[in-house]
Amino acid sequence: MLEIKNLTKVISRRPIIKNVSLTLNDGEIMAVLGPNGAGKSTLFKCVAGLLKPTNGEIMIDGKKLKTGSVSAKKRIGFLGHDSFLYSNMTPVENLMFYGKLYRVNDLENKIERLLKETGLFLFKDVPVGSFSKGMVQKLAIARVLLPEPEILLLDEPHSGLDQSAVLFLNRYILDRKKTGKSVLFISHDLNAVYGLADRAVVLKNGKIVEASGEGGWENLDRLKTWYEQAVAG
Amino acid sequence: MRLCSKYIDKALFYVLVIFFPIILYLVFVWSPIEKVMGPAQKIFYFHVGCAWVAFLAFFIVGIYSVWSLIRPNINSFITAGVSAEIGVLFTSIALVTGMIWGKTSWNTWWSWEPRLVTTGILWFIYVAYLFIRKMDGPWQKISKLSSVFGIVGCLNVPIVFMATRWWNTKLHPIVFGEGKNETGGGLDPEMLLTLVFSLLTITLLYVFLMRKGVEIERMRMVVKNCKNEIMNKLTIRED
Amino acid sequence: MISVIRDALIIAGKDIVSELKSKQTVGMMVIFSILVIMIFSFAFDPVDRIIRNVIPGLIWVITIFSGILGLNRSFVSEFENSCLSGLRLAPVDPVSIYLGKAAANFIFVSIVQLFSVPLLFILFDYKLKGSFIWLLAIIFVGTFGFIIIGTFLAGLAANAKNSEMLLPLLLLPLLSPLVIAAVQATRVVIENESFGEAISWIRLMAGYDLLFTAVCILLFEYILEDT
Amino acid sequence: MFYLFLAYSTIWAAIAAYIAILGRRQKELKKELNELKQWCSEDYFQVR
Repeated sequence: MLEIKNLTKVISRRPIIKNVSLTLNDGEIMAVLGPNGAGKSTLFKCVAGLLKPTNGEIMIDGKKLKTGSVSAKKRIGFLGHDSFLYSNMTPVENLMFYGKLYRVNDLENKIERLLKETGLFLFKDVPVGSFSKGMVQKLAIARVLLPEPEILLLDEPHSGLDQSAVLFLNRYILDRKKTGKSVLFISHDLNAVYGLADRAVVLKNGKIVEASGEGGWENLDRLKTWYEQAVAG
Repeated sequence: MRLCSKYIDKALFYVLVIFFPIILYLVFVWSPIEKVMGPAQKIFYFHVGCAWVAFLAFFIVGIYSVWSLIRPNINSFITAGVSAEIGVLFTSIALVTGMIWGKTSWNTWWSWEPRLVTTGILWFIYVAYLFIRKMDGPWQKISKLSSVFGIVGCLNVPIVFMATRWWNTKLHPIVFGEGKNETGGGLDPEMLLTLVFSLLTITLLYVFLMRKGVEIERMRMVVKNCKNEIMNKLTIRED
Repeated sequence: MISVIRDALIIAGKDIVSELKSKQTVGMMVIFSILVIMIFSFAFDPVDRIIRNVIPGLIWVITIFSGILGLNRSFVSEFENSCLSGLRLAPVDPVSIYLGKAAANFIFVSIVQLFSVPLLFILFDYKLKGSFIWLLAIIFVGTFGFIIIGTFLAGLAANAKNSEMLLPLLLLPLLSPLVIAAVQATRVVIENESFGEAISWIRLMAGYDLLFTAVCILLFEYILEDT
Repeated sequence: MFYLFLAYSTIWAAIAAYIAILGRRQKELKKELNELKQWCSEDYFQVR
């Protein structure tokens, strides 16, 4: 269970996130929506531990998360805007490197499986630098999934992915939900949100302006009108 | 509190105004002329004072660096920066006067003498420190980076001194004595008094400049914050 | 503790593997060091005996100038695709990142020395009079100190936009005692058969190494930390 | 004697120059602050 309590982040006197509180239960998929510049990415970076919150707490299973604690980092997987991949190394080398750092067991088989599932197996010996944006994104997702973190933070995971990769990612996320692991993701694609998320919150100007109830939406149009109202209101 | 600090500033200013003629009188008229080196020896009083303040200022940079790593706050960030800036000033003065001193006593503008070399390295470390502070980014980040460098630099200074001294004695041993000043023998009581007085005056000058500098830098912060606030308001209007 | 070293080795291994593939950094460093030797022989007439006096210094000039090239790369390359953020997110102590980077840089600079120092002796027809083991020890201790402080400051400078210009500015003043000691010790060992005088210099270098290793390990996390 | 005067004139010049720089900085900042105050007081920014 991930709890964000009264999180505030100020960067050079400009409040990016203002007093945000969120609870993400085990086995829950939550979408974070909002216009550009609402502070979604900053919120994720704070939770992942890349940024130090100015105020407030982040708790995992009721325990306070300290920035930089090794055991907590292992439980969170973060997919950011940047791929975090070394462009002069091949996909296998990249994944091997991160896998070793995360102490993943049975590394080689896992890498092979992930590369096959993401459709990158053919390119396993090509340096990442020559990849297209979509391929890089696939590999970045593979990097996040490799250590099987308990909490996934995905910042616009669907951007640049082709249809099969979107399906793979969605299936993976839904599979994990069954095993009681949780996902928090940012998306602009309301279709994806409708298909995946149990709940959604709308972030605007650093504040949560609207949070949906549990159980999803009756149909896609409902979700769209709900989101538009939240942003406008 | 504000009023009080204003009075301190004023008092410091008047004390300095009174002290400077006195110190000039002491240096130029009252203190005896050294037999071997002649009147040029009088450079020594201010040279030592400036060098002492240069090292003091760097020591203070070090202390505030440690402090702002333990507890980041804007005041220690500002103080460390101002101290470094004044440090550059006094290090430069100490270097130039040291060179002039060298010209009179050893007839070379620069001698690879440990104190002079250490001061020179100190100058470079100071300048590098100021370059780090010129980097762009939020002040918290600059504060961390510059503090880290300040600590490493501070630790380096005594090692530089040690290394240059060993190096020097290896090259041409016992050219100058290990006495308190390079004139060899001890100091006359008048000379000592003048020296102590000039040390005091220059230290007070340092304190005065520090207070002024900190005040100005705080003002700069206020201006910056004000601008940020206006920018925030503008961006919110745009949404 | 063991895990810190393990992670450091993984990170160093990654750097070495990617260097083995491109061979760019080390290759350029080697070429650069040879060019420095060339330029020095133009600056001081190699036939003249004076050149022999500068050889101990030349070893360290080569090491430091070509080393700075490599140090610049070592952190700037991590900023591509924000890989450094990836490392910070991984369950790794910041100290391992530092030690890993330092280990990789040490190996790169040692490889450069492996080429350039013998070449220096060959080109100037210079013969080692002292003990070879002691020369190796001095080069090891000196290079170690250079890499320790150099990697640290490279990490610091990488935060700036003009890092490749900032790094030498930060590094050279801090290296000055190490350079003095290293050059003096090298001179003693090369020119004399006895190395008694070199010992105090080696001790100074060892002290410098220990002090700055401890300080840099303590302070490195502040460099990595974002605000 | 010449070197003595050289030394002291550099000292005074340096200190005076630094104080002048400080004074100029202060003046500039004061001016800027006044400008900002005028800006802030305009209701352009007050209206949300």
